[in-house]
Amino acid sequence: MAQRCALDIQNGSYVNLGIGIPERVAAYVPQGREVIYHTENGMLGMGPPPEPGTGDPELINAGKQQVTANPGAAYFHHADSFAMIRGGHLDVCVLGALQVSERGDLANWSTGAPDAIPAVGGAMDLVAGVKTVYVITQHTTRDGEPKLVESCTFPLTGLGVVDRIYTDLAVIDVVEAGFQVVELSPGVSFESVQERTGAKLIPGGTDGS
Amino acid sequence: MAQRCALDIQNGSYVNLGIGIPERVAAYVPQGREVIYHTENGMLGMGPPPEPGTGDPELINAGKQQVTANPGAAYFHHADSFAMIRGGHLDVCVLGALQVSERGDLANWSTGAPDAIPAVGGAMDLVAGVKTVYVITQHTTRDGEPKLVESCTFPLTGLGVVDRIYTDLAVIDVVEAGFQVVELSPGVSFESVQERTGAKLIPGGTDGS
Amino acid sequence: MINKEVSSVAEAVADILDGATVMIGGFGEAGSPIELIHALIDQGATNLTVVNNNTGTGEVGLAALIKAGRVSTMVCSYPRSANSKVFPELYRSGHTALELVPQGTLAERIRAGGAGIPAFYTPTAVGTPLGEGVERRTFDDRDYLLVRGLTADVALIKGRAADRHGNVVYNKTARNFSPLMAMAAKTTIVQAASVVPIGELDPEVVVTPGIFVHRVVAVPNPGHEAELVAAGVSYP
Amino acid sequence: MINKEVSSVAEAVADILDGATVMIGGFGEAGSPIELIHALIDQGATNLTVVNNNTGTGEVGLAALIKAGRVSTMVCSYPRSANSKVFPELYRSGHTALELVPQGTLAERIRAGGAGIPAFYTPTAVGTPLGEGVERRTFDDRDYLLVRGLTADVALIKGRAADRHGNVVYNKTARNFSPLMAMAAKTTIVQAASVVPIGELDPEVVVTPGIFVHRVVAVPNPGHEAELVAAGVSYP
Repeated sequence: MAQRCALDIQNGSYVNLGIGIPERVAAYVPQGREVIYHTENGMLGMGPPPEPGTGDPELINAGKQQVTANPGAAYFHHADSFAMIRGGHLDVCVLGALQVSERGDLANWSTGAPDAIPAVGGAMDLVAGVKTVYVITQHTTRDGEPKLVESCTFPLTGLGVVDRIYTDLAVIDVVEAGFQVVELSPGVSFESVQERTGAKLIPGGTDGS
Repeated sequence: MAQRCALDIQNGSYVNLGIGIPERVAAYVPQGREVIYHTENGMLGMGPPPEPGTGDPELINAGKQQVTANPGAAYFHHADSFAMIRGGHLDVCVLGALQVSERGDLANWSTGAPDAIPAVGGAMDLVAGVKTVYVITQHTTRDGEPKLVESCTFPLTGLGVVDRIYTDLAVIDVVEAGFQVVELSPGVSFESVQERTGAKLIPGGTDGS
Repeated sequence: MINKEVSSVAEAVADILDGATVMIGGFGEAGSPIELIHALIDQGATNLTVVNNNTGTGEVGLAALIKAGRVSTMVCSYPRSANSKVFPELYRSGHTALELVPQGTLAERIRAGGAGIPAFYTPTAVGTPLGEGVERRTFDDRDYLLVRGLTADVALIKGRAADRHGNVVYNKTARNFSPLMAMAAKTTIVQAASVVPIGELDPEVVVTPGIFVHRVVAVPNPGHEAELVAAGVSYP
Repeated sequence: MINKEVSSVAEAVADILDGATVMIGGFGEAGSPIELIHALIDQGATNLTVVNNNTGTGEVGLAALIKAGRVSTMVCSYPRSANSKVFPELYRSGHTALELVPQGTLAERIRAGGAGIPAFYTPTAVGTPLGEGVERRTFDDRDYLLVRGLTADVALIKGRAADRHGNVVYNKTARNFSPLMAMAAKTTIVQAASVVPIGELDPEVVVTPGIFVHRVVAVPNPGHEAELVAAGVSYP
């Protein structure tokens, strides 16, 4: 999923990768493309983790993991960092999801469980501000419940914000009419994806899907 | 006037001096007091004009005159500069005036003449944000009209903003009840100041005024 | 002469009152002023409202302050972390309340508070539970929420270097919320790894000008939260 | 590879359209991108709305653009200067309109525009002619005006040094409005006295990160407005 998503990251993009699987996208961006990674805690030009023993505990990413600074990097404070996000200066963010609705609503910050400690971080800012919002997620939950649904039942992160979803089964765009399949994973049929999806899929792939 | 005003500038103050006579205050601050000058175009720690031939045309003050940077100076952009002003971080600003009302309203940016090019600069921001606003002005206009009045007739810069006025005749505070004389210039009587003032003066000086 | 340097962290935090709102710089451990927080624990102020992106880890720094029962309300965006055990307990017991604010809205609210802006509109959180009950307005066909500027009585900040005027520079991503909090607090207290002679900081690179800083204290070898937590340190 | 450097000021401004809103950095002559402005004069775009604190001096730079009749509206705080003769004439003749904005409100409106904030409240200008007709609201017993964020099609900026990513540092008080305008424009064009290899600018001291910059052009020896005006230069 991360690898497929990486193909859609264009040269020269300013990109924010969410914690977890989205972070892996960086490893797969095709050679020859220069992409600048933003971490919302205050840096552009984020590089890979440091060699063991060379890190600085005060050079970290939004997941609080040690990282490095690429040549051309810049540090800034949180208000400037979120001005980049809210002001529409970032080209792409890649996030995980609990649910995505066919209108592009995203739920990814809370299961709404009454005893959970609510924690949102920068997710609501990212989906409200970044030009293109990609979601990477398993197509269904561990219990086989669909994560692509007509309407989200979990608390929302943003309304109508998701542009494209990369799952283990397909690449799906959120268009005016709903979920449009753009690409199926090898050996996966349109019907089997539809079965695992909680909303109607629109065929639209160039691969005949 | 500038000299008298300078006595009221305390050690450690952050001060913005308006263009013209207010600028002269810096020359009279008593020895032993360290005062940090702010220029709203983007510097704290503004120093005196450069020695001839040593200036930088890009190191200027709000009056667009070349200045220097004292040790401990800092440059910043306009939004940060006016955050200092609007956010109440500056202790004192010293401004000129066309009129001051007994409620502390200030008019100092426009005579309201229909053919004049209106120009306001940072005056409205300064009076709205700086903790203490001092005005330095001749007591009357060249034609002998009072500049301290019941109500300003010129367009306002701010409402109820002036704390103290330094004129050639007196030092006058704006208090709840109106203009209170704090000090008379040598050889000047309360009555003669009252004659030249467009509102009732309240005696209050420790010198018997 | 202006000299904002004080001689100890204890002196720096001595006058913080019960019930104060305290902004604490840092995102995770980067920029966390651990020594100032520990001095605040020793000082004893309680019933504090604390503004920080997180709620600390282990039992040092911010987590230790929370564990000591001094924090009645946390204002933050992400009160959950791998090693954050203290806050969840006190939150569930009802001892410590939580005001959850999206991270960018939190940052901008603090900046607004410092910049004399009482309120602004933001698109973040429209249509979400965090936007419920919040005044809404449409500009150019898009909906926005009205949010208020945030100020504090005290800010505790960690810098890399500072001078006696209070000019501060930071270390890498330890900068995060600190320059904003310095603007928004009535009293801003900075612990700096070095306090350098006036004039040593290039005016072009000062991040927080001294006007926003009221006290500076040298803490030459600040502790690293992750190391302290890994070593099982518990403060006090 | 990312390379935002273009080879000439003419190329840098080639696609600016008639009717565009153009933010031009600088406070007086400090930070004024004279060479980019002259290229814009040569390019021919007209009916421009220009945002700048002032209206230029003499007959070079911004004043020359105004004199050439290209500016239909000036948005600024102080359109009067010792050597400002061009604007008053075109203003009085009705050719160039004026939107007068207090300096701090102008700066903050530009920052808001760049930061995705559609509107905010400010105490500045309450009770003055510039507050008349502006929506007002009371917060905590004080009155404020509602003002809108400001964006632009293009920003013309002068930096001291830049790199191919578009990172920029400035010279002293030439910084002024430029970092804000860089944030607020769809296309930000920077002329820099030197374009340095990537990695040469310390990440701690970059003032405008490259994300806000779209084109960089080297102008090694930029003219100084005061000198040009004193020499009686008139552009073109």
